Amino acid sequence: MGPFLETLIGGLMTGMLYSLVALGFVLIYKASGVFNFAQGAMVLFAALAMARFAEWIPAWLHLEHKVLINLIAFLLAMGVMVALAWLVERLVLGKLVNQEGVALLMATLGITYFMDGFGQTVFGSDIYKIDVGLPKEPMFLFDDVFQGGILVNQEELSAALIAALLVALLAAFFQYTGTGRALRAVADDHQAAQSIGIPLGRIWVIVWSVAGFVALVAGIIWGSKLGVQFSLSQVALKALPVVILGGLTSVPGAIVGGLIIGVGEKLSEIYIGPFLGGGIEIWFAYALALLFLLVRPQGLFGEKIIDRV
Amino acid sequence: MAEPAVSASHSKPMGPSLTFPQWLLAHASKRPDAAAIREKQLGIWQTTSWSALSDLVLQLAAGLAARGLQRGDHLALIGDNRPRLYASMIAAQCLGAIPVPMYQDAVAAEMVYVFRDAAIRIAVVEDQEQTDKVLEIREHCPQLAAIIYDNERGLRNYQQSGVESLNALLQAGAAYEKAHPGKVRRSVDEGGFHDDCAMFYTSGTTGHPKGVVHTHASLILPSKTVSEQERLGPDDEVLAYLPMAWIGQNIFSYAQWLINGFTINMPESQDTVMIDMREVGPTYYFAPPRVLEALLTTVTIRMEDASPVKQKLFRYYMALAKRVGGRMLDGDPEVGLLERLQYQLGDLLIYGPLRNALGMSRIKLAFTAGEAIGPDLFAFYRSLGINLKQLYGSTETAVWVCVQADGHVRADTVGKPVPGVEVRIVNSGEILVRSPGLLREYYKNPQATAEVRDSEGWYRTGDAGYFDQEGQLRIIDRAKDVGQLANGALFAPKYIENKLKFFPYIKEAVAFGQGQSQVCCFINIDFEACGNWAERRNLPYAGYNDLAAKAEVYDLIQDCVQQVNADLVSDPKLADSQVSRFLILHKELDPDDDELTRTRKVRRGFIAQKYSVLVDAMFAGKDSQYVETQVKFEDGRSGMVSATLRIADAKRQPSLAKAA
Amino acid sequence: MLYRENGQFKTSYQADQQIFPIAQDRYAMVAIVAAACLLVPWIASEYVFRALLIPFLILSLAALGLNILVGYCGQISLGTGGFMAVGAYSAYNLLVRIDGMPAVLAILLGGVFAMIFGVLFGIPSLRIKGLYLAVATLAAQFFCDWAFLRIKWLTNDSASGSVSVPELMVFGWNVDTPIDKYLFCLAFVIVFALMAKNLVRGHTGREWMAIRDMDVAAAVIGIRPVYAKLSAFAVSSFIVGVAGALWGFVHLGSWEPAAFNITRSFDLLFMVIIGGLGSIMGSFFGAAFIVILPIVLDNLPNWFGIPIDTALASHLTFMIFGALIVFFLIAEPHGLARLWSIGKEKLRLWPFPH
Amino acid sequence: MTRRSIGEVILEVRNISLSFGGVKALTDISFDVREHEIRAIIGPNGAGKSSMLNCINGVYTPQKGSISFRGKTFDHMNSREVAEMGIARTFQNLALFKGMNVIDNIMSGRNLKMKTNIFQQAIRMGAAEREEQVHREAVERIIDFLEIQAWRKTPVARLPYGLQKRVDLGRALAMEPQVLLLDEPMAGMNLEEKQDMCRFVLDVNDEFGTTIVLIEHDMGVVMDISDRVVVLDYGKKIGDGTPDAVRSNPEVISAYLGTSH
Repeated sequence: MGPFLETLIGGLMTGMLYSLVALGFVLIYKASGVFNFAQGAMVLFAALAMARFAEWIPAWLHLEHKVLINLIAFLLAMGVMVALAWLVERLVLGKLVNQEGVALLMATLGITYFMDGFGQTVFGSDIYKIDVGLPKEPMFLFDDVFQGGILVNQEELSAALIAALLVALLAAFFQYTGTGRALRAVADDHQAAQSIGIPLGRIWVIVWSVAGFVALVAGIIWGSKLGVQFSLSQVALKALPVVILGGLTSVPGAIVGGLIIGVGEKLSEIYIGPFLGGGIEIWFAYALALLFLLVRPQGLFGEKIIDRV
Repeated sequence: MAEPAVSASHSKPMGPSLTFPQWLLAHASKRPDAAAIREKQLGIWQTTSWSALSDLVLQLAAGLAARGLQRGDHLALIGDNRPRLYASMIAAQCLGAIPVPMYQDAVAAEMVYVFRDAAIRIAVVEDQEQTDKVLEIREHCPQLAAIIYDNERGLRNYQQSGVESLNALLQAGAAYEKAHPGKVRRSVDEGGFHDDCAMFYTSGTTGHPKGVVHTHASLILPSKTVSEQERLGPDDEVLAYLPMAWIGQNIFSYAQWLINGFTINMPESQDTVMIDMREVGPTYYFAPPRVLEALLTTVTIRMEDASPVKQKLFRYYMALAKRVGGRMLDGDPEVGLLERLQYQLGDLLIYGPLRNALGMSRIKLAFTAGEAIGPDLFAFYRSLGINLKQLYGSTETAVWVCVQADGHVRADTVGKPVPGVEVRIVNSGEILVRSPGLLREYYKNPQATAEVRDSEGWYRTGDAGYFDQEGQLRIIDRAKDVGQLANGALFAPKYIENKLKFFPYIKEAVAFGQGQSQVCCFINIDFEACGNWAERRNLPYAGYNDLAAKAEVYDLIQDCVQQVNADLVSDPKLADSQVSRFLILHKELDPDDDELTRTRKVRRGFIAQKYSVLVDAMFAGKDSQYVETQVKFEDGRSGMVSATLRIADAKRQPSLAKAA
Repeated sequence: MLYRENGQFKTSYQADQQIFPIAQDRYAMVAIVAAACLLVPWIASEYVFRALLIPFLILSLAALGLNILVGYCGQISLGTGGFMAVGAYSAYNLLVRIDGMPAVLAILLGGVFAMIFGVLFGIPSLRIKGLYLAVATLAAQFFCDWAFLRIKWLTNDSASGSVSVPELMVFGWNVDTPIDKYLFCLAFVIVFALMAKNLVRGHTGREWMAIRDMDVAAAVIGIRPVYAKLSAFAVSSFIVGVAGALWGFVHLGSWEPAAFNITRSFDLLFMVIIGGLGSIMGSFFGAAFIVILPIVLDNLPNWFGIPIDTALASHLTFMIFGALIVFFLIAEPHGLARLWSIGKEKLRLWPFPH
Repeated sequence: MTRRSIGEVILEVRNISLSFGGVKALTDISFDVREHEIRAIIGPNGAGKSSMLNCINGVYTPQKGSISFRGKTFDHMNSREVAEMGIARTFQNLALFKGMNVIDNIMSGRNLKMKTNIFQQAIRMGAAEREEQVHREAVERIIDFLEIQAWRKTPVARLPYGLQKRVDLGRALAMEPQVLLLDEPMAGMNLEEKQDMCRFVLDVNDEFGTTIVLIEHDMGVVMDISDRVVVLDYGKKIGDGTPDAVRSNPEVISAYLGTSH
């Protein structure tokens, strides 16, 4: 019973992080119809920026105070992400308006390559640490319920909490703020949105910045867990099935999908993996999503697509 | 098949006296599989070999015979250039019947006269449109027994008697051949060289059109001579794109086709002619000046939105070509080696590609005729290395009267008489022709025939002209328009006007001088050309008559006039008719004011009396004259415009004749 | 400018529908192929063969395959590396497990296995479109990565899936010198390119393009999306599989799964985009481009005497690739091939503008 | 000119209802089409005309109702089968294959008639080559019929709208259909183009005896060329009969007065 619950909770927590990245996808897809393959690269880029700034700032400003350093670094990194969002809109999306999805997807592939290259050129390509002081030592839950209780990694727990908080925030932002509604309007119909005077360009900058923010947070969390390195950009690949599962256009979908995948891959790794030689979680997530697609092409919460003739 | 050109002595060229059908059979037996006709149809060039063609023709002939077509009957051909219409033409000739090709754009009403006059028995037409037209006039043409259509689209449900498809006719032909084996071939053999073989209607300026009757001999003999002289042969390619009813088409892509056995290529449709020309790349080509004009215009227009670099290249090399191209074509030894090399480079960069774009890469020989051609226009094609030459002729002479010889090509002459053709000029200036190619008669119109041909067989062309020093013929005008100055010197207003109109700045010109001591003329500036010219000199102007009155414009025009004078003086006959005074009219000559015909020919007489004040003023030597004229506006209202027009003098060149 | 088309009239549909209807193009193509077969072997150095020509040929083949799927049928695929891997490993297994298995046959069968695999993963494309499909193909990629790493049987129980092939014997001809290898690949490329061209200009090709351009209209005129898409997946992954086998057998000789990882997939996709979607010619342009660029970038600084460490060079390469992709998608979505054909048109119309 | 004689009912639509997620596009539509006739479906924009065709084509599946063709009855159609049965159509907002030239677009309409397998095509000798040529000729006949010879090798995307409409028609004709569904073939055309299109439609109907179902929202054009007219409005059938009958039908008049046609 214990191990199962542990895996379950572990899965839920990783799932939360997946949701976080997935959210990045969904945000951008909703607002600009772009399937942003670069989300992963953004995570890496943000994390790199954060990590390196945190290293450099003491040298620049002769600061000691850890929180302060992290805070400044965070703000700087955020600034970088906003600048990035602006550039992306200026140089890429703005010029690809009304192109079909696949072309845009490929464009984001290009962006991915560029950012991977650029990030590593500017910030270097070693492994860097991020330490924002998340509690490390493990803790036990429910030891009174049954003996041994359940081992929970506090770091993951707090990460998951942050993620959950962020997700909640964004969902609210989408539902209740004017900008949020504008974003949705844009997503539904570009022309219409423009015609009622919603400035496409600015909306996209905003949404990419938000996505950048999400990426930064995700980057920090993953980074402080695994260390900031190139493989971070693969996180996106893990988050893809989540989006598919949840439906490209649905915030709740991203959340639920994330949890499902998170739990699913952990459990599968434990209970199926051994029979298949292990290491299956990466494709298992996809297989899951794929099977699901065949039943429901538009995903859990996605809207149905009707071709008009 | 091309024998060495016969010497230019005026001896009748000898040759087997075959009729057209006999020529066809000859080719069919000699080169059965060679291509006779290619037609761009269903996307590819469908080829008809000579043997296939002769089979088709014989079967068609049988079919026509089955439909009662007799020796001496007339058969109308109406439609675009289509292989089976050509075949029908030969088929009719097989039976000794006389094909009468007609313009496909003629309206039914115009057709009635011809149908009645020629007592058409059978009409072979291209498609539904033509069929409908003929059906429309059928009741007026009792002799019309059958209407046969080539393209069946939309016609399946036509139930009228005597209307049938060409395919049906072919079946009838097969049946007829069974019933009377060899009959058609026999009638081909019976066909005589001097039998009538075709009739072309010329729209006379006055009264009804006249049917010009030609025999095999008259169409074949001169055409054969020219073919030999110009070394046409079985391997030549011709694009058959001009109306069948026009004599030229029948010479270039019928008579000479059957004589030389080359291939004629028929465009897919009117709006693909350019594309098809590009594909075929004819080696022997005819185009009237208006067509060449249109081509040049498209070239200039398309070059205008080319990149600056290209435009520079183009201008540079066209200038070079203008200098040396034509001369090199004439084999002028003066052209320097350096320039030749430059020209070669130009050929790689511009001329070659241009010829290719125009579909003229393979042209060995090209003719133009019909109207006076602008020297620049003419020079353009020759400078590209295209051997474009002029010729002179008419329906009545089966085209060939004069042809320019290689190396002796001018824009304003039409060359020397074709061997076998005699040309004489009577002192009225009119050109008389005696030739094996002359019409036999005007159909059912002996008196008209007598008017144009005298007892010795001289045919009056109605054109005025003379031989220049080289012995090349120059056409100056219709004879009836040619007058004399007070001193008896030749005065050819239209000739002068044409020369003036070749300048882009001059839209219309009217020359006066009949019985006067000097020549004066009205000028109509070309508003657009002069306007641009003025803008380039940032010369402000307010509308047409303001521009027309500008001193600068007067200078511009004066310059043109003086160039014309310089040109005129070069030949003694016209030296005296140089323009000494001119004025620029304050309004455009306009058909609505009856100053021009609907076809934009100046009505000299009318203008003379309408503007008599101005004419008198010019001859009276005044420097300016006030004039009031009535004009019609677009909305039909009429009003008066008045102006005081300046009359300018133009420098006359000292006449060489007098100097001598 | 170089074209002289007067007199090149077509009197039969066969002549009108040939691959190069314009004589000048025909001559040019013949010249190129002749040069590749006869001239290149004499002049190229061993390095050029190993580093440039052989990779170029094999990747062109792979790009060609991918182009059929993405460019002609409009079905995006991010799993190309996986399909190559399937081709390579199955060919390997056939070769080592069945003795007397001819190499060429093994390679072709490798293609067949890739084909089966491809069709399998193509099935989702019947239900799902565009972006979703992209993810589906990614699944294929990751599955392969995993399978050839973890399932020992597939790699003949070699450690971490790294395998190496014995010498390559083709009908008694031992393909080992660079020239041999080059010619061996060249043969494959020529044959497959020709067949691919025939397919795309035949009615199968039209069905693919119909599905790509307007699937509803295609269905209405009786084209079965199932058949069209799956046939595209089949042909595409067959060619890709063969390319994979060649990549392993001829170019690498010994390899591990990483040789066919997702980066390979992306590279191929880039080749197709840069080279030209929906163009056979483009596949070659793209391959040439992607093969040459890194080498240039590595050497360029040295040529200018600026030493530059390889890491930086590779990062730069990444950036430039990325930038180029975006640039092409914006400026010329049909890639180098379109530029090429525009240039050709200009030459044909010279001196007139396009 | 004698018109072809109108035959038996060939296509019949019974009580078709179609809705998208609650939005009713068609409610209980029934009408029949007789062989060789020109049958018009008219109605204001958004009256559900195109949806009707999409049901017949099997693009949409109606929730209720059935369609029968030559006696066979289906409760939903499969595009492939529909095509095989000889029902072709054109599209309102051009659905040409933009990546192909005119020939290939029309050629693709003959895919059902092309039998060579993929291997033969890859080698492209003998059968495959011959097949291509045979069908190319058929396509050329259509090009000739529609008078678009001058553009046969132009990519369709570069053609002016009016010509694209012709190519669309050409692609449908290439299927040698028994029934031809035309979805607003004259929409957005100038008068001259409309006249041409009318001529082509009549010629098709006359030359090949093809039955034609014609959608238009603009009454004028259709009335003079069609034999019988169905009028839809907001997904309901409000009129059916000869042009004259329909013209005088009060419901129809009001429907049209309501709209800007």
